[in-house]
Amino acid sequence: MDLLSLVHIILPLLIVVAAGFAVLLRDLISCTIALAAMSLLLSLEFYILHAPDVAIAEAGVGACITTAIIILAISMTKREEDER
Amino acid sequence: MQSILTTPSGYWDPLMWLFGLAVAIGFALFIRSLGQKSYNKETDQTKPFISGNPEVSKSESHVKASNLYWGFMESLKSYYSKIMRFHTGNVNDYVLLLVFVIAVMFLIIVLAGVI
Amino acid sequence: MSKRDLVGVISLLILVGFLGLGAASMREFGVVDRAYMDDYIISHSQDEVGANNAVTSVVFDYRGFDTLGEATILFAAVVGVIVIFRREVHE
Amino acid sequence: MSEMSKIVRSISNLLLPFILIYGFYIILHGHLTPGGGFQGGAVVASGLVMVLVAYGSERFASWVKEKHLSVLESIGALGFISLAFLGLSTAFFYNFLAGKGGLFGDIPPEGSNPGALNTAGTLPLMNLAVGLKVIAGLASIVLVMGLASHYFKQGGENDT
Amino acid sequence: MSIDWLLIHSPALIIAVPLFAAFAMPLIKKLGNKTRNGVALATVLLIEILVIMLAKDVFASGARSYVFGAEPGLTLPSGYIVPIRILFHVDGMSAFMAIISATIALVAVIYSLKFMEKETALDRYYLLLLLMMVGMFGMEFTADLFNMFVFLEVLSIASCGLVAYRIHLADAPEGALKFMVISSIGALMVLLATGFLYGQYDALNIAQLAKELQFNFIDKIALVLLLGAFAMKCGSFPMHQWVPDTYSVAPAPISILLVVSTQVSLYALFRVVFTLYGISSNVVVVGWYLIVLGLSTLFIGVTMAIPQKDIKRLISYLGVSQIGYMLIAVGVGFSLFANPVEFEIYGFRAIEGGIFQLINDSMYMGLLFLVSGALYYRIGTRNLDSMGGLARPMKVTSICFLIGSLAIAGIPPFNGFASKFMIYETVYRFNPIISIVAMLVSVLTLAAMVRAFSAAFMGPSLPEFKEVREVPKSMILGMVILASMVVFFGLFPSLIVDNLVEPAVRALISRPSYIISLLGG
Amino acid sequence: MIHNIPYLAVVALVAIGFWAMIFRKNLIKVIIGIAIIESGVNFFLVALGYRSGAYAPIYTHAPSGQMVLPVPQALTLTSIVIGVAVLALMLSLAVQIYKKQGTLDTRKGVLKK
Repeated sequence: MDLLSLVHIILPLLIVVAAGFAVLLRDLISCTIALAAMSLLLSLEFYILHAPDVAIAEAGVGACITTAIIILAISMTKREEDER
Repeated sequence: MQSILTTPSGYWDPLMWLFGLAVAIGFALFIRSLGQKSYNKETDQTKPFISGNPEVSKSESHVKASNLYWGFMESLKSYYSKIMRFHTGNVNDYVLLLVFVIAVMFLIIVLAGVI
Repeated sequence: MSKRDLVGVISLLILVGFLGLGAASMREFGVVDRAYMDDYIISHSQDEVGANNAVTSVVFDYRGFDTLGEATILFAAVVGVIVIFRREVHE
Repeated sequence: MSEMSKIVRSISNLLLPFILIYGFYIILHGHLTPGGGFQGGAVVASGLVMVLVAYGSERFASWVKEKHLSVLESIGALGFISLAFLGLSTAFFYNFLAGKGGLFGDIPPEGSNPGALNTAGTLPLMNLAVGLKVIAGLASIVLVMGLASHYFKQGGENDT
Repeated sequence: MSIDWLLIHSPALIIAVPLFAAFAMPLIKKLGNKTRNGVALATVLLIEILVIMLAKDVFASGARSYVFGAEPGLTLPSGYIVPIRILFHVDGMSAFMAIISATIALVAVIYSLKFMEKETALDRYYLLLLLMMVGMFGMEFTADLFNMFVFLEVLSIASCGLVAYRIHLADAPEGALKFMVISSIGALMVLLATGFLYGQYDALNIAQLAKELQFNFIDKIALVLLLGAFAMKCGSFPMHQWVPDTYSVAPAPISILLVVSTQVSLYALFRVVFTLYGISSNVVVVGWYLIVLGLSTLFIGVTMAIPQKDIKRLISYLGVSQIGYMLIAVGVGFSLFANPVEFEIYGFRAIEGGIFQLINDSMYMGLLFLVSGALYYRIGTRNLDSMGGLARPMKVTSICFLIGSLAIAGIPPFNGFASKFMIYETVYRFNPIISIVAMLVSVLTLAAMVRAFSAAFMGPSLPEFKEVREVPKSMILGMVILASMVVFFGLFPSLIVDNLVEPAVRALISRPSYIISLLGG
Repeated sequence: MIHNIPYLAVVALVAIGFWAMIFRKNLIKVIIGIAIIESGVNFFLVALGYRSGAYAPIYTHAPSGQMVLPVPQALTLTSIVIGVAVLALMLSLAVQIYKKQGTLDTRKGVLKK
């Protein structure tokens, strides 16, 4: 098992962990940060999969614009999730 | 004729049906014309008589939509209480039902070939 | 745990199980056994379209119509957001 | 969104030109290097979002109007679809400039090479049009939402 | 610009011209309100003419393909066996659906001219309406799975913007958000299925995929995802709850376009079932799945309609139940697909009934929604409890409502009867119980419509509606167009079935000719 | 099996997204769930186009040889932009719902039955 295939195993796991945090955390701002981290990791993974076009798009759109929009929306509503 | 719709065991002709309807209406009008002619408007004949009580106002005598079919709703109360509880209007449930249907279809369609 | 949660968990598990089985029985990751369409693009895009970037030639030439749809979607979304946040609603 | 501290503002001033240059490079070299209209547009728009966050939406709105952005977006979209229409003598989306010589009509040599800007027919023009459209679109989404949050903070019950 | 040239390029032009008009709308706004309305109306009229020309040609001389970015007719690159570019394939069924979409869009624009007059930002309203039309035509014409996903998203985003258009209403954002969540998750399921199929066969073209499909495990997973997503988008039983939420908050002209957009999703479902998978799938299981979905949709839709207090919710639930008829009819036809003898006797007729029901449904549902919009325009409420005695001031409206309710309940001689008659009879041969349930549902539909009619139009004229007058002329025109079509289709059903429905059904069920005309022999 | 880990990660992402959409009562969480599913599907498409030992499909720097498949990358580009458009629309609707109803709880909607 060479380094590249190890990366192909570790990065997806990290992405899944980040997604899990984005769902499980109670504070919505933390969720957004986790989502942005997931986007960045995904963009790294795209780069490793030899898709530089998609990596640039994901980094620009997923990590920046999406985060900005979600944070703007949260600033207009409530930050904490309601109790169950 | 362009109006005749043939089906595997017969046909349907709306123009013929309309003709039949016209004949039936004509017959009904004919029977009606045999009746008594001495019907006068604007007399006591046309006024409603509610066992001597004064006539209620128009907006009160109007049956509102939620009161229509009261008996129907009452007799099917057990069915409707179930079905109304099913319609929650909650986005989570909409997605849940999609996942449920997809899961059931996985079981049916994928396993249908196996078993 | 209510009945709804139980239904949700079970159907989600079934969904994930079947999708996972499908993903596991997919062709192996990194091994492309048939690629007629993509090999045509890789070998012909440079002289047909003249672009060095094969992805761009797919985006704007071979599948340019998808890109038009995508531009339309962004346009519609921007218009939708402006409509939703417009400040006066009656003339 | 209200204004942020002076440090943030000067750093964003410093960074903005680099982001813009990088974004426009990505747009213009879309047919040669990784990138294209969407990616470059997203990068430029993220630069604009940075400025919006640093200076606050009201101040940003006094420089860039939403109606100007919507006209720009419309122009970008019209340019894109017009380029597609121009190929209609053969087919919709026909790349009528490629390989004909003249502007953008060169054919790159086969195989790996640095390439020339003067290739790929309508692709660079489409990249520009889409880039304009994406910049204007994403910026106006963020601008509209930022302005809305500003009015929400002011707390007018009767205005939407 | 000869007729031939126009015909060759018309599949692309039908998409591109409204797109161009929509993109130019923010600039046209500056020329004034009259110009804006005129451009919208002219575009829709032009598209209607183009669609009718194209449909006439397709019905007369077979399907047309269009390749984007290459010489016309060159579906495959020279000397190659797989399609590379995006293809459009307009066969009888696509042309049939396109006629419905174009006609309803024309009526919607005519009706909107007065109905939406008081709202602001109307350039954006017409823009989104044109984009919605583009989405429908794209889904109908395309022969490419990913392109279908793109146009599904165009359709749902444009409709979402329009559903939320009257944002000042208390329930508008909620209805729009529910619609958007549902349609984006459906579209993502379609994309996931596309990914599964692409990974298997390295193709996105429907004909190419249909040619290579082996119906192995992964194909089955993709089939389930596609069926689930499109069944949800067309509002069949367990996933129908978004339909009344969305239809009731949308402006009336948008509600009628939403009806057509659910039918377009139904068309996509039929396309997946008949063309993409066809005989290579397990026809009996898939057919029975459609029948069970249809039956439950029928029954739940109509029973939920009866107690509704909101007139648009009532009509929407009836619309849900009408989708059930089409699912049943087509499911019966599809489950007989592997059995050519029985299929020739009544399976084909069943599908014909379902497709005829589809065009009739768009007409009378459109009529009913327009009438409810007219009521809202004059008295400003959708609540049936606060209506009454409106037949005297609004005579044309009440006659249109009567025609629509009789048609939806399947009373002769209106169009609903003709198609439902075909469905009852063919389904009775397949399984009598289904047919009996369908007839029972028809009776319940009549009951629901009688309730709505008597609550809104009958009764004494109430004092608070003294000032109510008939609605303006352009709204009347929109309603009268649909009402006269309902009557015409009911009086001459054979004309429609022979000239429109039969070519459509022949095109839908002939999977080999779809593949051959795109990929060669 | 072990080499299909990216595909399995996609399934995990879809599952997490569905989990958020079914069991989280906050509208913004539901929307985040959609974004996660979207990312998962994008990842799936790009992973399908990967060919081990190949280069990016750009002639400028790549030595001539095998390249990864370009079509899935183009599809993913389209899908990313669609994702951000949908997200913006849904978030603005959520904001309006909060303004009208004062809550983001999915159980407290006004459209019922």
